[in-house]
Amino acid sequence: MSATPWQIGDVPGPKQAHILRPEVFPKIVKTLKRPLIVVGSRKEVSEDKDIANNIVIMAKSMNSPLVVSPSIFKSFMKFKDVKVVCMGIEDLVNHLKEKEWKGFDDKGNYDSILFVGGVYYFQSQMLSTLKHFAPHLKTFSMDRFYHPNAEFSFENMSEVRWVQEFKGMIEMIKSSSVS
Amino acid sequence: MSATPWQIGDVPGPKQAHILRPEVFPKIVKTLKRPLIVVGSRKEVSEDKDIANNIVIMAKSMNSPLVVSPSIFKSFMKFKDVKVVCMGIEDLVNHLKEKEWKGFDDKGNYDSILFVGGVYYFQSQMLSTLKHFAPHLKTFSMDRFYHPNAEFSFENMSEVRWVQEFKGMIEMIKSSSVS
Amino acid sequence: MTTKLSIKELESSFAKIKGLELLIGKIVEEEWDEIVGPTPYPSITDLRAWDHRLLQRYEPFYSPFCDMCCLCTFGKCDLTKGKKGSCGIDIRSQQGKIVLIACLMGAACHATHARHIVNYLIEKKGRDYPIHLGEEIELEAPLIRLVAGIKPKKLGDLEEVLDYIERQITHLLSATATGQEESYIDFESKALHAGMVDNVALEVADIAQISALRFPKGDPDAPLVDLGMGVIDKTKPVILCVGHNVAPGSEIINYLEQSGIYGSVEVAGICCTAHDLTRYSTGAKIVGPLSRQLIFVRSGVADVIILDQECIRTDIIDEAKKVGTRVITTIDQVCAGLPDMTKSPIESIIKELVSGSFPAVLIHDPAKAGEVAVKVALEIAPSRRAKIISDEQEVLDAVLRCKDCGRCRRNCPIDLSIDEAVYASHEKNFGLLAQIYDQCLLCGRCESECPEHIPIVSAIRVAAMEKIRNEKYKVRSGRGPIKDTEIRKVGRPIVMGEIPGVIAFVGCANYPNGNKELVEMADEFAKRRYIVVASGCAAMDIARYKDEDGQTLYEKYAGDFDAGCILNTGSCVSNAHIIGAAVKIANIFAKRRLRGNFEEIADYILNRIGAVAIAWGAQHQKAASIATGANRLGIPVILGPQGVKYRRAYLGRADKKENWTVYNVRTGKEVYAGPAPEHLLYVTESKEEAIVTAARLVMRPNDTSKGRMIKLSHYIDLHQKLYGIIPEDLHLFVRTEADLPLTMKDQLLKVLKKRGWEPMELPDPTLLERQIIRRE
Amino acid sequence: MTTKLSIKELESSFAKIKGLELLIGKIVEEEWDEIVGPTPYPSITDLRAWDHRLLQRYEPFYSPFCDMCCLCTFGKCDLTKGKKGSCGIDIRSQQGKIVLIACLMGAACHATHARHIVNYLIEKKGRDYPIHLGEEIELEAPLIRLVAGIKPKKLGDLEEVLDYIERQITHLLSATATGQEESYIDFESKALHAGMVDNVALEVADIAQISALRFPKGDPDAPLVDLGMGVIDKTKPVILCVGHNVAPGSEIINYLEQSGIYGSVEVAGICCTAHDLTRYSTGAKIVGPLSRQLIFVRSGVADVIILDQECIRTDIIDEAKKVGTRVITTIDQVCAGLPDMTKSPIESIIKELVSGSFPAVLIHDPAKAGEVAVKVALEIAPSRRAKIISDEQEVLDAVLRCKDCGRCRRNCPIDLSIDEAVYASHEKNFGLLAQIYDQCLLCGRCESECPEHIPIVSAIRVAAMEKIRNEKYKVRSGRGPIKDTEIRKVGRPIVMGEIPGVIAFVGCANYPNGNKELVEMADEFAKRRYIVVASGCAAMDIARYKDEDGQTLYEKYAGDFDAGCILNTGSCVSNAHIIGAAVKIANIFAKRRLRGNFEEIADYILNRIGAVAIAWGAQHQKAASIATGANRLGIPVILGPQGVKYRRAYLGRADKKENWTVYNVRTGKEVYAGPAPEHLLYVTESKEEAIVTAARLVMRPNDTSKGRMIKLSHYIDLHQKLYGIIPEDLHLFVRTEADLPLTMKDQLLKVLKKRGWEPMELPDPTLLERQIIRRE
Ligand code: SF4
Ligand code: SF4
Ligand code: SF4
Ligand code: SF4
Ligand code: SF4
Ligand code: SF4
Ligand code: SF4
Ligand code: SF4
Repeated sequence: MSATPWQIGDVPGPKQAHILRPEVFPKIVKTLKRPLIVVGSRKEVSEDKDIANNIVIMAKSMNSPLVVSPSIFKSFMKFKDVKVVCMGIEDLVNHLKEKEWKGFDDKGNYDSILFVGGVYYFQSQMLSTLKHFAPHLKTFSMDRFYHPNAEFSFENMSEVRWVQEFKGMIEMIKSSSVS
Repeated sequence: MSATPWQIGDVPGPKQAHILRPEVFPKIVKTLKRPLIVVGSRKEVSEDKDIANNIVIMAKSMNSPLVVSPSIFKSFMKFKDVKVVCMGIEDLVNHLKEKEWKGFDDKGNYDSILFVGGVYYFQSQMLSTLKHFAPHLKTFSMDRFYHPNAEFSFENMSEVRWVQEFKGMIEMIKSSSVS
Repeated sequence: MTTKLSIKELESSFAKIKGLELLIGKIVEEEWDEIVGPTPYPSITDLRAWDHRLLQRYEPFYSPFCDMCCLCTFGKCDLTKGKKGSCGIDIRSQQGKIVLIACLMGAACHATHARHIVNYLIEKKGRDYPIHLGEEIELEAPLIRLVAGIKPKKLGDLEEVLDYIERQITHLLSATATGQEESYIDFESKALHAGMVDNVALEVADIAQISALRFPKGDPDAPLVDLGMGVIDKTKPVILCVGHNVAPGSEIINYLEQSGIYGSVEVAGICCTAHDLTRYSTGAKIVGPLSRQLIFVRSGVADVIILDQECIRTDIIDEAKKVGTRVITTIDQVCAGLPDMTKSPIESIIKELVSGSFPAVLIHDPAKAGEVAVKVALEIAPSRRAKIISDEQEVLDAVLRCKDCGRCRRNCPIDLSIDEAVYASHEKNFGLLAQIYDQCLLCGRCESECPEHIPIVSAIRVAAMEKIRNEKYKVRSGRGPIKDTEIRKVGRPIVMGEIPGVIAFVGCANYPNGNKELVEMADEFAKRRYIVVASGCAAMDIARYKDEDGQTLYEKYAGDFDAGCILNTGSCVSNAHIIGAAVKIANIFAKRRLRGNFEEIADYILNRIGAVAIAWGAQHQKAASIATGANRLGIPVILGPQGVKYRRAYLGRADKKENWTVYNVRTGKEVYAGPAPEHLLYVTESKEEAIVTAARLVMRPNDTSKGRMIKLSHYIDLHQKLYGIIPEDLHLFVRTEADLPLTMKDQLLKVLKKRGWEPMELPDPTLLERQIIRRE
Repeated sequence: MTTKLSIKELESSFAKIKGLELLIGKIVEEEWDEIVGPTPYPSITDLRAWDHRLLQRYEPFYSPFCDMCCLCTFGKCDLTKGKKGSCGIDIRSQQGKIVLIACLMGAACHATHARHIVNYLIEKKGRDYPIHLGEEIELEAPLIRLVAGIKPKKLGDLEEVLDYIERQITHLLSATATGQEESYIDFESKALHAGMVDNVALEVADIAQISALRFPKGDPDAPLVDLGMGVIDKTKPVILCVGHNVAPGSEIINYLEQSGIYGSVEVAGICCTAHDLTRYSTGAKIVGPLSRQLIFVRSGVADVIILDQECIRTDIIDEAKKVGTRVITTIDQVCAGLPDMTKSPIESIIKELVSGSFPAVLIHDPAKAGEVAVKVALEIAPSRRAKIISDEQEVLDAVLRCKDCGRCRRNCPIDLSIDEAVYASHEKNFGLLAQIYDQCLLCGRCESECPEHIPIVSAIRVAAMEKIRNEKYKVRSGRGPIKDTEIRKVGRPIVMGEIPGVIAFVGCANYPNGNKELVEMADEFAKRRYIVVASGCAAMDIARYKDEDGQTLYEKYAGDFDAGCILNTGSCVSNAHIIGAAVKIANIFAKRRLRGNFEEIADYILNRIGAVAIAWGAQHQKAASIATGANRLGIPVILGPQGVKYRRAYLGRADKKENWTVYNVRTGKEVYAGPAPEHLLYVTESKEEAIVTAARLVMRPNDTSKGRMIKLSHYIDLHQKLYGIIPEDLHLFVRTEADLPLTMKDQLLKVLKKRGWEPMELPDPTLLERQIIRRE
């Protein structure tokens, strides 16, 4: 594991993501009032049913809607009990950066945006937009890549490790939301 | 102490200096074959006799010549038993980056360049030149500022702490060169 | 610029000037009787009001690529989260500045290219050589007429247009210096201006070369030519032209023809020069787009490489030297540190090149360079060819050094699992490497990072050798402009919306997943009888795939500008004709005046012409400037995911009703017309999103119900097919029930009802108050 | 560019053109009989051989400011330690590209400024208005003659020069796009070209305004005018002009004069506009250089600010709004998102501004802007003045919030201990803050970083209030060019080396330790009877210090171009005259032909004219382009430590004997001539190093023994005084014993002997083989 930008050249400047530890993440999750999970189009994510399932479980336990990049919406539309929105990510980010945006439920903007599964360089830039122009939001990268433009990001890790960590986190989140 | 570039914007890219610990430095020093100490023009350094003395002591115990930025040469010319060269730092760096340069003793280029006392932004750029164009050299920043463009740099620290550390290092170097 | 003097003034001063040498600008016959519109040769601010109108609806959206600014010696200034630089600038304006710089680099490329080619042709054919694009093209220069307000009749007329362009670029560039423009909106207005002059430069370059060289003149049946790494006959001497300026390449062909040996020497090209070589002569061959440079040069097949300008890998000469290929550079833009032999005798240049004492030289004279290239190729080919040894074994040995450290992947711009692929070849499994070949940009950055110095790109080449050998495709050579007759035919159905849209595939080859997705997109739209056009690298990459029948899309679809076509306009500068086609529709079909009448035409296109460009692999600054110019004219552009690194999009907000009003020309009323088109510049993450977005962005306020119905039926169908559902925003695009596709009407009405849909007016739309004919 | 037609051709085509409207370029009387040299209007590569010659001796030295490249969507590419980008480029060439971009931004500023001012003056005075710089100046345009090969007689003649410049800039800019130039040496050659056209643009701008406005025409006794933050009479309405283009400011003065109220309104300026306002009218006042913008605007003293172009803080409008100052922008380059009121009736503009419903507007018409500014200032001054409350208390409260976190210092471009200073003021100790005022750039970056949002710059202002009130200085207003008569007088002593050198203080105010060091340097050289000239911000900052007698250097030293002077040429564009003076010496004194004869003149200057520029606070891209242009002409430039952030120096290697040979014109022999001048562009870390380096760099191969003796005596003396020792490199500069200063001869001979010195030849030096007269 290391916390250098996954893509070597993706060094944006002095401000880089705080490292998010999988074991701490569930605690942080509990503090989020209006989270929103954003799932990008990376095929590994949508095509691996385990991963997709885990994301959905996490969304449910956090009571968060899921915005899903259009190309993978089909893999997510079947899930029930969770709001899944099909929306281009750039379009979404353009909405998110407006503090006064009403959200998908007309209850106002979200307070924390959790990204997963995006094409690395594309997601990095979306995080950059929010870093600069959405001071009202916290951003998290839950991918297996260190994303310097997020406010909090996991370190780089192998896919195997990441799937494992993810499961662990979900267990913790579920148990704590039960308790 | 922290190892972020002393000047906030001085983020050069993916490759940034390894952190040099004062307690480890003396051991490293022993491994250097042809060191060269370069003293920049920052007034705090030349005007504080303690610091100037310490630098000279270090040079002696390392058997290193001192290149001194012209404006402070007067403060250093009095020292004996150590070769002190008065030379513009940019001019020096232009010589250093040529692998085949003969050095001040005609015995060839140096193998490690230890910077101290430079004007921060100026020194940072000189270190950048060497980082890119002098793969044959190791560079060290011995200033109290983290210099990302060096190969090894101390972390940021207060002046008081720095002076202290410097003394400690000298003791260690001296004792080890005696032993 | 030239001074205007009446004949009277001239006569009276004639006495005075007798006996003196005169410097005369130009003499233009004023026989174009179209009334001059409000903005001939617009200054930086003449169209600012239009820009601000556009930018109010399509807000600039920034994704900073760097949080710092390093443009002056106050820097680096950290601009994170609201901090300002020492000059007072914030990140938003600084990003606007960076975008403007990119657009200016792009525009400067085209302006310079245009100047070079015009100078070359004037020298060859004379300043009075007529601009003539063929019988069915009277509207020869829609963009020049529109922007400059002149009607160019001779090559010489293009010079004042270039003067204007160069002035605008210089003035715009000055605004990027520290302490100049401060507002991001005005940086964007300036970027739009840069884009506009860029587009004009494209037109200057292409109409000059079409007129004066023997290019197809808007020919729908332009010949099919060979494309692919497998089409080069390696038994012959091979000359490779790389770049964008056809002058030296065409001189090679001239020399070969004159010497009667054309056919015994292969003339091939990479990038736009390749397009233009095949427009000049169907005997020339296209290796492929920029992404083929490194791998093809490494193959050692070329005996001589001629470089002109733009999109040339900066390490190509080094790579050429390694395989013994000789190089000639020919244009100021790429001097490459080489000895300038322009004035040396031909025989001595040849000697230096052949002997290898100077393996690369600079010759600033296309004809001379052409002759030298041929003679050198002929001379060295036999012996050199014998010497090239396969690097196969070397590569096979090298991959064994792979430690699976993963650094190569982390330096890959598109995050390919190249590490796994290389490591897999330890076990003699080259399948993964061969697979990567299809997605890879062949840019070599992985190689540069590898601590084991494994020549990864060469490994890919070896692994994919069989594929490469079989890369034999057909592309229709660049036809150039759209004919007036074609415009007349499709003008109405496009404006009414009955042809669902014009989709242009443009730009570079920086794809996220290889060129196949591009082919799929083009096929999808052509099949649905959109008008599909292509240019530049995209036009090549569309050809780099065959269907089950062994056909490329160019063989499968017709080349005329009509529903269900796939048409290659040509090199990057031919993008002028794609944009120009929209302008031509406004003029030829709708009879709108062009001359110096930019705003009205842009307003027309934005509201009425369902044209959208997809720059799937946009990489170069030129792509940024071309796209931005199209945007100013109201043509939306969709980028692939790498396009996010341009740092700026122009995004509409469909949810803000107030942003989508237009004036009804016939009543003066401001009416809601729906978010059509929703964005001007939008970055998509996937092919699916690009397709559906394009189908949405072709909608226009002016669509008739029949037209909207057709557009909607494709939109809904594609949305369902690719996303799995009926569009959530459907209600925004249905004005009346008549807009609804008949077969789904009931189903859709139910959906609409649930969403609280209400019918709305179909205005005769405009954003310009002055276009209102009557106020009620 | 214009076409050349003989009168015969014109006559024959005259019949044809009768009855038509004509567009005539220009009619130039060909009465300049100087033979045209080899390179009139040189293309990018025409002077490449000269560049390569220079760059071989003065190798580009790069200090990358960033290890990555982010110029296209392949990026960011990490270029550390030999890695290449996706386009194949390495860090060296990439840095060359970045340098070229900076030089082009600078050149574009000057070109655009020149075009604006020429257009403005042509509109006002007509195209035939003569270029005339006063009686003693026949050589009106040394750089234009040299580069363009024309002799401009009227304003209109300058237009074709600008066409040329704009073309070069565009063509050079295109070379910076991805995949164009690949060699760092050729990027530098292009940067030198950019610098050269920049310098020509300077000259165009300044000779136009000197001719057509009422500026001093090379007047050594140009009047002393007021400078400083303390000279503004706050009881009057105050109009502040910021920028570089004097057009709107001069129109303010015109309007005040016409209305008979000049004197009752203060017209003050910041940056070059200020210089030019005082050249236009001695009643105008100079607030100071760029570094005064933020602090002065915050003082709220100005009622109206007029912005034109260049070096304008991008947050100035926001700052102005906070204190109720109204703003008018006037030039395309700075639109600032403001409503364009150019076409609104004057009275309504005034109403909007006065009422504050639009506190800032854009007026693209200098005369209208001037009138509006005056009327608004008159109207709002009384009431506004009453309202401005001192922010003193607020500031005093704010500093108490300081937590001594140190972040401000770490965001300060020059690493000032601002944290300590702010924290110290907790104890009501404002001394440190007042002290920092003298070194501070007043750029506000510290403020931007402060987590406590302490308005640090305002705190500095409050702490230094007393100092600021007393800032009342005199500067000699910009005199413009050097007279031919002056050149005649000093030509010989300069070329022979008897006047030890010309030292020019130029460039911006980005000093490492405040302006005092600049003053000390200028004083040192003037005292030693060098010719000291100054321009731009440096010329202002030299005035911002008084000696014991209460005099500024301008009062202490004479203003004629002669030994021991201090002379202000004027605004940045007047740098043309400093560079032009060297060219004039070659022409007037040495009778070298100028016309299109660049190489010979550059060779002459490099080898014979001991001129050196010190750009102690160089910050802007313009400073980069000006310096690079000077370098191409053989004039070395010394930068202060911040100059390192330009990323490139041109350094010689004194220890490599083979680099320092010249041809002896009279024998054809190649002889060693010593490292003179040693560097072309050198960054110094300290004032001491800058002084001694300048004294070294004025040496030239052509120095007579007497001249070299004088130069050496200063060099040795300064070296001893500032470094404490006799120069180590002394032996490199002594050709024969006669070169040695008499008083130290014996001592020095001993030193020389120890160093193995041998006498050497004194050649008649040239680097150009073709200059050799006779071969032995
Ligand atoms: S803008 Fe680009 S060049 Fe400048 S610091 Fe950022 S990454 Fe580096
Ligand atoms: S241009 Fe402005 S933000 Fe950029 S480095 Fe200079 S002062 Fe900083
Ligand atoms: S050559 Fe292919 S695998 Fe290597 S970095 Fe470029 S795109 Fe990635
Ligand atoms: S960088 Fe080289 S060694 Fe590392 S995984 Fe890639 S190919 Fe293997
Ligand atoms: S220009 Fe070259 S080095 Fe720069 S980002 Fe593009 S590919 Fe990388
Ligand atoms: S205002 Fe002064 S102290 Fe503050 S950052 Fe700028 S130079 Fe440093
Ligand atoms: S940043 Fe603010 S709080 Fe911190 S030391 Fe500076 S002035 Fe004080
Ligand atoms: S000297 Fe520099 S800062 Fe001053 S006005 Fe000129 S360019 Fe601007």
